Amino acid sequence: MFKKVLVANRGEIAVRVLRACEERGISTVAVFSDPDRIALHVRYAGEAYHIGPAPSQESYLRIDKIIDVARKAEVDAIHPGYGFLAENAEFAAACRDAGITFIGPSPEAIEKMGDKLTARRTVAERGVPLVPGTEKGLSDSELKAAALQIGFPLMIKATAGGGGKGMRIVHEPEEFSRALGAARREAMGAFGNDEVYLEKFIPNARHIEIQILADSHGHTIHLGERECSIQRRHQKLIEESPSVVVDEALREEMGRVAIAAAEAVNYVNAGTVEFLFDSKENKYYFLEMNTRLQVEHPVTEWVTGVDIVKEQISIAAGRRLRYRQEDIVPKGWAMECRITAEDPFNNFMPNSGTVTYLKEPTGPGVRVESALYQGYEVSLFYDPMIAKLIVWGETRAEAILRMRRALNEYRIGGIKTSIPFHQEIMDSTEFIWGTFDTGFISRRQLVKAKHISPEHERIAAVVATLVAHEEGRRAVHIGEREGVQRSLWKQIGRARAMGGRC
Amino acid sequence: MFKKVLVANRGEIAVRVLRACEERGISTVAVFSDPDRIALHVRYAGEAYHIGPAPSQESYLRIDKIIDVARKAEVDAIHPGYGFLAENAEFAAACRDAGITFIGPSPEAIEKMGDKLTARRTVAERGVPLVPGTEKGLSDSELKAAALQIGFPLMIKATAGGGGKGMRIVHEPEEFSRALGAARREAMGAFGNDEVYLEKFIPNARHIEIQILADSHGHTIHLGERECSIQRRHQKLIEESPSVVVDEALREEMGRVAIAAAEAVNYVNAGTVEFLFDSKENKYYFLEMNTRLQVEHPVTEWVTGVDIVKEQISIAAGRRLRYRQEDIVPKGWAMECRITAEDPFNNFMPNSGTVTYLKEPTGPGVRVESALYQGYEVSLFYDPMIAKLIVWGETRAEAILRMRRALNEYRIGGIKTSIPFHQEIMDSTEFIWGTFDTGFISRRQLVKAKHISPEHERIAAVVATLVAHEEGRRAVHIGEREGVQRSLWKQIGRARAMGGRC
Amino acid sequence: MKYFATVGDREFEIEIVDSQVLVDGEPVDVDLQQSGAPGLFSALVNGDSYELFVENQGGAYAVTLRGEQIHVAVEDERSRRLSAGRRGPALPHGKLPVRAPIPGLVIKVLVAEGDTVAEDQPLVILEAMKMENEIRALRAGVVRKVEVAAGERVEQNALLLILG
Amino acid sequence: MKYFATVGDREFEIEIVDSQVLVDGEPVDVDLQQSGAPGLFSALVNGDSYELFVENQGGAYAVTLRGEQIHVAVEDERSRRLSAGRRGPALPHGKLPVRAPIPGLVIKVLVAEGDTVAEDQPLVILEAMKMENEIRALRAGVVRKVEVAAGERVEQNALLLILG
Repeated sequence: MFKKVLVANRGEIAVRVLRACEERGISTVAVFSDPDRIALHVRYAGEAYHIGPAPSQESYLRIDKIIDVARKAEVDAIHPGYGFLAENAEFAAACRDAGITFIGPSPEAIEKMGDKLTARRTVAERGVPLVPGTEKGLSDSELKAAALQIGFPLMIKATAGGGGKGMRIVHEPEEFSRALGAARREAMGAFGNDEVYLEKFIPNARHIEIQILADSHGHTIHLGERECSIQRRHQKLIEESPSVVVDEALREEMGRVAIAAAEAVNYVNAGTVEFLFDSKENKYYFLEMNTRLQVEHPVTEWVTGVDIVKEQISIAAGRRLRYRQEDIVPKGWAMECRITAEDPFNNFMPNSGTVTYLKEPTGPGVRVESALYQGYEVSLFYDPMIAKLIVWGETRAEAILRMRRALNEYRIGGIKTSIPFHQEIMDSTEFIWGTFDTGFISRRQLVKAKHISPEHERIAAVVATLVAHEEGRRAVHIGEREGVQRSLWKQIGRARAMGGRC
Repeated sequence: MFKKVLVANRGEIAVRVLRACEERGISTVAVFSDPDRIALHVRYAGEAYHIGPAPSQESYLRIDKIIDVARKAEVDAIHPGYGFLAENAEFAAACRDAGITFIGPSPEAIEKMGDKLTARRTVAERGVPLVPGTEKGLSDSELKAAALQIGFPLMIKATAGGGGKGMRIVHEPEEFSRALGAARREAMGAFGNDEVYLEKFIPNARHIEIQILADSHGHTIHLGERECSIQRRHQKLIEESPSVVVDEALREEMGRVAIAAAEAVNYVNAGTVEFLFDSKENKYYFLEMNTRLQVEHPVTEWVTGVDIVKEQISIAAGRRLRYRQEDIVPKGWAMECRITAEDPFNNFMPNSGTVTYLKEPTGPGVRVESALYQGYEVSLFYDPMIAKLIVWGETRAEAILRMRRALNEYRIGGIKTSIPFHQEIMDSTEFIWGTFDTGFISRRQLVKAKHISPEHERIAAVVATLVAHEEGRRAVHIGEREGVQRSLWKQIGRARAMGGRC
Repeated sequence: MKYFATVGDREFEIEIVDSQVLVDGEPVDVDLQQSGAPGLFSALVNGDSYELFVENQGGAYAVTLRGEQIHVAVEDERSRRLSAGRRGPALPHGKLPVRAPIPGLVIKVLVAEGDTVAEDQPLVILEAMKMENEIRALRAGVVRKVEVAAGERVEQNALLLILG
Repeated sequence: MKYFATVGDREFEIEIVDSQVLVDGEPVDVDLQQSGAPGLFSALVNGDSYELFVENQGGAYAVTLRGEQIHVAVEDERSRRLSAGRRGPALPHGKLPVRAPIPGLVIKVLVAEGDTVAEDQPLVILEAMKMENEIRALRAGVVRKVEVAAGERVEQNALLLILG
């Protein structure tokens, strides 16, 4: 087993990996950028080294600096977390060249799965179903012919694309030529490359993914599915395991297919095979494979009892998987809400600021993965996701009720977060019934419209006025400031409140 | 199901029960004494009412006041938690008389199990094994004859006793008469009653208990055992489930016996049957039955997946158990440390004070049950237990490693706690090997003797000096106070630290 | 002392006299206690228990209770009289500066000076951290002045335009 | 400025000059940062990372790191010189008042004036919240004065006896 591991990441995932190392008795090394000097991952690690200024390009993405720290601190292995260098084949290769184990797949597997069309071709050979579509590099007339074969609605996608740019949904054959022209122009403008390809558009699709684990001895198993259809602008917001639309037989089948996809690239490590799921037809199509730990791995951990990060470390150290497929028996229901520093009342505007107060939920069935602390400064340099709230329940209903309870308990002062948004989702009948798809969020009304009870308005008015009253008094008698700590309005109504009803 | 439940308790257990109610959609009512006005259970509840001053006798033990609040707030049911009125038959009867459901067993069951000798007699009729011993009320000569029959070592116990008073261990027949006289005098002095009885003394005994659930439709099941041998002065400190000394067959047998004990008093509710376990002989003896929720219930919840508090509520509402015995399949290993406001470096002296900083551990496999918050004032009026830290692991080894990790993360500023004590236990080979018994703690060296690494001493010296240096400067330049927030020593050695190793 | 608290379009008249609180003339039993952290309060109102988080956002208070966030503008009698002398309630009339909530690049200015805008209408598109963010109008009004143009980099809190 | 930091029977001479820290004459790379809460610090010492909790317990600092609690007495050069002029190192000599850590009932006083006591020897048994607590000697010494008797109720911090 490794003696010392460097975690090439920040935030909640760095802390998550450090914890796994500590629980395995492995020494740890953190790296940090300027604003992260007192970040939890720095305080949590056994050693910590500065690698540059705030922008990721100059710190967390600097392969040379990270390898340099790894060499000097004499680590055996590097865990990349997710994001940053986690799916960077060059980084995996640099680790290999430096004689340091990369806790992840081979550079070759990363590369093959990183290129979407190569990935499609590779898994298709193993019988993994793909969304009907074309290869890249076809001419306009070839595309037109292919379009008629695929059928409508379909999507035109830029080969070099990403983030929805150069993407067009076409509903009728008549629209096709005009849309193709527009997509090519947009792609050229955005990426300097007008190559496009076609894909069948599946309305009301769900996003279902299969977690797999593969060791270096040729054993690959799956840990069941996760449902990640609650997305906003292609960003997952809420994930759960299992999914309401996957039964025992389908799980077994999709699991087998996911294993085949992983084996197609001789995959070793934890990985995720993402599928588009057409719930009308009960059909699934390969989307892509993520060759790394996922943000939402905790929901799978909770229902299966498998610690995926520890298993990654074990696999990288050359150990055999501790599980056979038949050992994996999911129990209950797990759900995750991603808490972001975004203002749901203001179009999810990312916001910065200092966390003035923090009280995380706890109690039965609640897990928090977070990098927050009182005094934490939310930086716009990094991803706005600041914490994950995960719950487990015996049933989906209990998980939802518990998530509501936990969201109600969560107190983050000083910054705006997505918590109110999650509360609204947990209250929505569409979510509770499980009849949603990836278009769920975009179809919803603004959170702004949320109904506030008149009684709560009255109470808020009274409390705000009492606070204003006290602030006014403090502004005048500045000398009293020290003494007013916690019994500001001890007298006000106190005798009445006590005498009143009991 | 109930619409509104009153929780007649305080601290972490009140919060635990309130959470269960919230997750079942039940409105909640809290009661509080003077110092508990801003306690978490008050802030957590839907309604909260004052019931008296700090001493429990004048607040949390006042049956009349609590019933009064329950009536005025129009609750359907009362949950007593543990401690206070949880095993008070009079309170259970008062609830019944007021037409309010008591979430617990009948007053008759509480009474029968409350009197130790009645309890022994009642369960013995069902074939539950007892520690060999005598009835109460025997004369000196009868006791002497019985002593020879029971064999040595044996214990003389005061009928009215408790807390170790009037208790004597006798190792040889020759010592018996003198010890009997001493025990009678001590019992008379302490309780005004010199009645005693005898019990066989079992050296190196372990404390093993079985959790049971019984509904009002005649179904009783058990949820396996808990090992609670880590005790100090008869107070449990660390509990786990399962126990290293209980195998499948023994679990099944002890479970059956515990169910028989519960059925002997027509028990309805969650309950715990405690056994003394002689690991040399592999024999177990009935100790007593606790007719309430236990402090350590979370370890059973985690390995079985059953929410015991929700099940209590369900049972009290007349519902059938949702489980058959065969549904209960424990998975993994759970462990609990009771965090108390006691100074382990100073003979476990209870201490009061204000919590100035709080950061609870979280992450995979960690659950905290706590009533703490920043600003919490530890009151000497109540039990020094302020929080419980519970972990789960796939194996006992993983649970211990995770507990170490979680204890390391726990930050409670401003008061002294038992955390360092728990850290020491988690490091002890005897605990790790599982070869302990209830005498484990009393045989151990003082925590004081703990070895501190010379390197850590040096670092502590440097840091304390830098803090003193800064405090001295602040005393002089008082005007700078506002600005010195978090970058006190930014310059000191900063350039070097960065340039040094990476 | 008498105060006027405004929530949306509801107004409450709240009087605090010694240890009594009157809301629109009616006495309310309220026991408000700070709970160990700045801005965190426990309120018992006729037996109902609330934990509230109160943040002074300059002029208005953001009050969070039971998962709801409620904005309350509080004015005392004296300043009410002063502002009434000028032009009625202070909020939401008058000039409203629209500022950049985050530093970023102005992608597009969607309105011009003199335009009438509706509440919630997008005014400026600001790119920050690779995401496009719409800056919308907090209330209806007329665009008095536009301070930025497309392609400009702005700091946090930079003035984008003024609504009147 | 020069300081003397004492941990148990070890003494460190620590000099702070501008941005340099010397421990017993050797320079140490230390980057100490407050971490969002009073008393909570992050220290990087030659690359090793520590989170420390530092509490000023009047005269000495209780430093908690990696599960260990270490007591450090810090004296600066000037006060060291002053106390040396009197009677050698200030601690642990001199009179030591023994106080009640909790309010309670004195059950038994185990020593009398003039008794010589060893470190850790029980001095007084105090009952608080139904538990008997032994108050022990922090160090060896002679009992100079006994201030309480069995049966007496004492407040928190009440003087029980004086060791010399």
